[in-house]
Amino acid sequence: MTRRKYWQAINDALREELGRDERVVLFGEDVGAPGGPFGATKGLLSEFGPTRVRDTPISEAAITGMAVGAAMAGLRPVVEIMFLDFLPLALDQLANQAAKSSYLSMGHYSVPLTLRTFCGAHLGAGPQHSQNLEAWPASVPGLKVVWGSTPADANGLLKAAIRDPDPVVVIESARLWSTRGEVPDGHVVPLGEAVIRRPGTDVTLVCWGGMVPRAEAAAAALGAGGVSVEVLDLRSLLPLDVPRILNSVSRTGRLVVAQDATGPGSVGSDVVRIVATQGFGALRAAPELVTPPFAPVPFPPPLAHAYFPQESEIAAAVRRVMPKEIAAG
Amino acid sequence: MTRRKYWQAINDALREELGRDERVVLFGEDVGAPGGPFGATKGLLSEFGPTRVRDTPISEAAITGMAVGAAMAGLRPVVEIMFLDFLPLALDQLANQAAKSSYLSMGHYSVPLTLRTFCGAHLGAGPQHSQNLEAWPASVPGLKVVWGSTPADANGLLKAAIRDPDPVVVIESARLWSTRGEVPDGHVVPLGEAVIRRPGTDVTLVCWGGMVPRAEAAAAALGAGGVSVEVLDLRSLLPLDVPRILNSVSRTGRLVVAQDATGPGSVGSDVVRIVATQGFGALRAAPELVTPPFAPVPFPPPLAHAYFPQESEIAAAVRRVMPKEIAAG
Amino acid sequence: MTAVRLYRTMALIREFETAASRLMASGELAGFLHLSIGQEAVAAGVCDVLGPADYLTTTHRGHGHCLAKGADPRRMLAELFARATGYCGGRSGSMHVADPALGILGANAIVGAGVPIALGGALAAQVLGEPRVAVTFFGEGAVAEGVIHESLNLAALSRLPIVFVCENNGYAEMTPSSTHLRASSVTEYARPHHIPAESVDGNDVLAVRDAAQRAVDRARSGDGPTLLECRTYRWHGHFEGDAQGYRTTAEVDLWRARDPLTVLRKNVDGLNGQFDDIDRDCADEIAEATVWARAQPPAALESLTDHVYRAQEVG
Amino acid sequence: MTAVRLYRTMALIREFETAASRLMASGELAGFLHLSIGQEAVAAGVCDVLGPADYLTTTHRGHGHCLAKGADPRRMLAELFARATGYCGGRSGSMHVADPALGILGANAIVGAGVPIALGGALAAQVLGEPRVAVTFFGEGAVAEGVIHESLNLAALSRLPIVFVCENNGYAEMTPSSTHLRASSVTEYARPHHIPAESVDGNDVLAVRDAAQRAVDRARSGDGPTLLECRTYRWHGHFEGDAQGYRTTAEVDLWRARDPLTVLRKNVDGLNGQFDDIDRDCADEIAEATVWARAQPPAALESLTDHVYRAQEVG
Ligand SMILES: Cc1ncc(C[n+]2csc(CCOP(=O)(O)OP(=O)(O)O)c2C)c(N)n1
Ligand SMILES: Cc1ncc(C[n+]2csc(CCOP(=O)(O)OP(=O)(O)O)c2C)c(N)n1
Ligand SMILES: [Mg+2]
Ligand SMILES: [Mg+2]
Repeated sequence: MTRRKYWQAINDALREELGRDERVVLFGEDVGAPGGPFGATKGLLSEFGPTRVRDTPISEAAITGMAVGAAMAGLRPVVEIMFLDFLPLALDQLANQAAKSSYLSMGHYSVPLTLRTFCGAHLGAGPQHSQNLEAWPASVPGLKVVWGSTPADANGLLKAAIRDPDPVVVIESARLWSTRGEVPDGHVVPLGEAVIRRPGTDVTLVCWGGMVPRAEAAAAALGAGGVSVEVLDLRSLLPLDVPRILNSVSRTGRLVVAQDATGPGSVGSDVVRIVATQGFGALRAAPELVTPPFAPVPFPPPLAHAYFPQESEIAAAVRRVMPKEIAAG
Repeated sequence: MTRRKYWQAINDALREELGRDERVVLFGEDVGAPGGPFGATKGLLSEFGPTRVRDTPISEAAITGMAVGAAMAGLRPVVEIMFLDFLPLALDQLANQAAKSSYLSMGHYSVPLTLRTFCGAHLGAGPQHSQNLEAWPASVPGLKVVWGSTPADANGLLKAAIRDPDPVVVIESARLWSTRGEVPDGHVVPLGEAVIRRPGTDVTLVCWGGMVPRAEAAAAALGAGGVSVEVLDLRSLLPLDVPRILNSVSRTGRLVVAQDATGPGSVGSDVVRIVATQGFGALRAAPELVTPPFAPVPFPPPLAHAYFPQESEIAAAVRRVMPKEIAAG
Repeated sequence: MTAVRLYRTMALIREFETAASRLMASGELAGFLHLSIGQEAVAAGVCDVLGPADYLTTTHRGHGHCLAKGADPRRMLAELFARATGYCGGRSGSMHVADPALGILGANAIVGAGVPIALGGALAAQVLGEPRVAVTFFGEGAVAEGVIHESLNLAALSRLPIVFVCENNGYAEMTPSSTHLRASSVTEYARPHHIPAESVDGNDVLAVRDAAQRAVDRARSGDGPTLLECRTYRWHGHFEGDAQGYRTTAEVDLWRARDPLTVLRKNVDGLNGQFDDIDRDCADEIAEATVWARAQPPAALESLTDHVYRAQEVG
Repeated sequence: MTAVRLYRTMALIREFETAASRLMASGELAGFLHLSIGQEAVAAGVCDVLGPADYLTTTHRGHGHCLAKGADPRRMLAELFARATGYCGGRSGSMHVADPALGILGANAIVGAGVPIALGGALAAQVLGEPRVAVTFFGEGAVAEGVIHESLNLAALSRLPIVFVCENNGYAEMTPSSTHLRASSVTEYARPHHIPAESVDGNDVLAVRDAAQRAVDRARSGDGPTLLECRTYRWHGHFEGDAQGYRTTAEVDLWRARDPLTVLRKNVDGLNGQFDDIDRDCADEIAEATVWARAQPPAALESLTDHVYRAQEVG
């Protein structure tokens, strides 16, 4: 058990995997000598050498394609796409190639690649560096998508991703980059498992990634006011942990999903849809999806703050799904 | 009023727009001399000349980017991306550029481009030529997305798209390519309006594009069995016609969405989510989303047939949302 | 003997694709079928200098490359027939043949997409210190896709053991190369990356083989990538059923007169008897393969969702 | 007089960015700030031969290009300050300045993405028969993006009136060019497309201007695209705050000694007095602009969702 920052926990995970499996290779823009655009690959080039840790040109499509082929040929490549906003440039290779290779070859090939990418929301870097595009990879059969909200999960999910036989997109949060937490030794978080961050009985509040601290804060504030909110951190966006989602709602009867992505085509939309179709009988009120407005992300911090759902907005949504007398309490 | 095939109605629309507005230009792979990979641009090069109708190299990103710039500079470009499956290659230009230019420039620019693309589902062309990726553009603030299910709508939506000041993705269906229908003269279908294909009182069945004929067939069969199904053809996937969706469900109390896309991150997921959050009170049963299994599209026609939801599967979903006694009827 | 082996490969491809064309015309096959008849010398010449451990990626027009790499025509035909014993269980069809045993990382229906995937094979060989090379086939139309230039750059920078083989057949679908590219030779695109490049007569299998040998040797000895342009022509349409309004029969006839099989016959002496035997053998082999493939069980409906994931835990 | 005008443009950019750097350091600005201090001769030299009707796209490092194209430093600073009177209402920040009145189609935070957009400007000019040209600025790191090669190809095929200007400053973020590109000059990438290309000293504004004049003349007279490589250097880090562990101060000093403003002073005689006046004027202008911009009303919260669509009908 060590206390680590979020980015250090990522660095630890990469070091551990490079050390334990020589098929693991790392490449991407600035990941070598500079130690990563944000420090996550610090020290790895000097420790593991230029054959296994490589700086690449700014060629998102080709480096992702190279990772696909390398994975098919027996390596365990970890490729970095600097910002989630640049994923479209890699999406043909990710969605049409990596995701389909096992299916197309009737299982003769698998593609154990890991694609790390960084969600810049809340950095103030503007509309092309702040998007929450997690639903695009999370809608593709053949991919897996995870997003840790704590140093421990960032560490444990990344290791699980690298060890997984399928292509996994691992999203990391600018918002959480310097947050601290305990990381157990040898920690591995199985893909596909949500976790209850805070148990509760009145409302299920689903969240993930950079949103989790705000959801927890909202839940804490509501708890002080007598509303018991269960905070469910999805961690895995594909596959979704449908049993844990339904189980929670079956106990609370109420659902709020809070996300930094806009509504259409989002993971939150799926969560609401899954509960509406498979857990309808348990629902005692209309579910709520809390999202930014349907617009690009503005650059100025005050506008970005207004854009992304904050604690108060989440709490208000929770109150709306509660019966009037309790919500007021 | 003329009887036209679906693809002819598209050809008519392009000819009409090239004729009425000299800012309209057409480009894409094989759209010039060959008259389009599937015939939709037949005759247009000889009629309007090589300045306005151009064959381009196989460069989805650059031709889309060129369309963005041309639109900002005063043209009304209509660019073709041959298959919807190739959209990822154009997605940075579409989602990060075209969609954001108006917002980023505080409205100083607009991007009146039209991107036509072809959904190959049901052609038997395999997993990289058969995907229903409409939700990707339909989740981007700043874009509009439409998909006509009849020759008249294919014609009228395309003209509306070309005349619209914003970037519009127009999807066309392989499945419907040779279907026939009446196209009224001077027909224009406003973007954002769903249409009731068949009125009904028991269940709202939402569908779009290539799915519409199967939904109509299911509704007809159910109608014969005493279940009155309202078939709502969305036509516009972004913006969604939320008022018409809610209005229909408020009358029927029951919702089934049928689509050829897989479930996660899909337009159908959004429709269910919107009804669950905004029309919860009207719902008398759990809604259903009918989709293919969560897998790539197989090539063999019998497997593709099993993969895509067919009439019987849709009808079964409708029966499931009906009270037992009526459904059995 | 090399010439005999090369002839055999070309004849087998010719028979295979001629059979496929007939089967498509008679309605026995579904989907799109892109044939490389007329281009056989490229596949045969290049793959002749490869071993089963070497990696290969190809395109929508990839039957020849796979066969030349050693693929079993029976299982390939079974795949076209959508039969369960095809290379991909009959589920993927003509454009996605893949086989780890032969290093075939896959044919591909996305123009240009196989190129960076081949880089990955080359990278694996380099990292693991294996003496493998990767070869990627693509058409001249694909040169307009940015990812190919990204891949040339990456390969050059990392000195990857890879050979880029461009089959320049003059057309991308219904549009001639002059509409797609300004360069008079695809080799020009290798120059800025300082990648050695050669343009060869793609209908002369011996010339192709020689150039490929030089390129593969270079790759295998750690000297990095090479680009080969093979100038050739497809006799059939872009796909079976293509009306081909974009070219004249005179043009096609010119190239038919330069049939790569005939060219080889002319270039080597005294083997016509053997070649005739090979023609017959291949015809027989494909005829039998067709009968076999047709009789195989169809792709199983129950396989519809198999292998979406290696770890089948996602619903 | 040309030299004076060029000096003025460079001095204004220098002052603007020096002020921006200070404002960022003092915490008055948010977001990422990428400065082109040391590269001013490229912006000044190229834009000097353009008119307001000509199109321009640029990158994350685009302040200089916009100012040289005629942008108002006050409204640019207001944009950096996130003020409502900035070029984009303060909502977009440093990386997205755009202005139809000046043909600025936009700066861009996606590497390479502005290049095909400039093609569109050139296409519009060609289709509408207008005598405009388009200029697109990009870094040498962007040359690794496939879309640039696609764009060169398209421009060459359609003989578009466009000038591709590569600012080769030796680094892409923290990685030196040698890691990104094998070519010794970016001009090499133009050759396969048969696009005329020139490499110039990017710190010599007169040399840049001459080369740009030739390129723009070519474009304007219908002779198609040109690529210019301008070799230069950025004095500051990739972004303000960059620790710059990837280079030595000796290297930076070498380039500081080749300050484009000093180079121009040396290349022309007897203007030092005027240049000194310009330095003072620009310092004053930017000081005033800073005061003005700082005092502007902030980007309005109510503007949060304005202009997502031209037709504001989507919810
Ligand atoms: C990304 C992408 N764009 C377009 C297509 C449609 N398409 C299939 S084959 C082809 C032409 C390819 O030409 P070339 O590379 O010369 O190969 P050839 O068919 O001549 O062998 C096109 C445009 C595609 N499959 N993928
Ligand atoms: C598609 C994309 N990939 C990566 C980045 C991150 N990034 C921003 S600037 C930059 C380096 C660009 O280098 P260069 O083109 O030489 O321009 P310079 O910064 O030197 O002016 C990178 C990699 C980005 N913004 N967009
Ligand atoms: Mg070709
Ligand atoms: Mg640079």
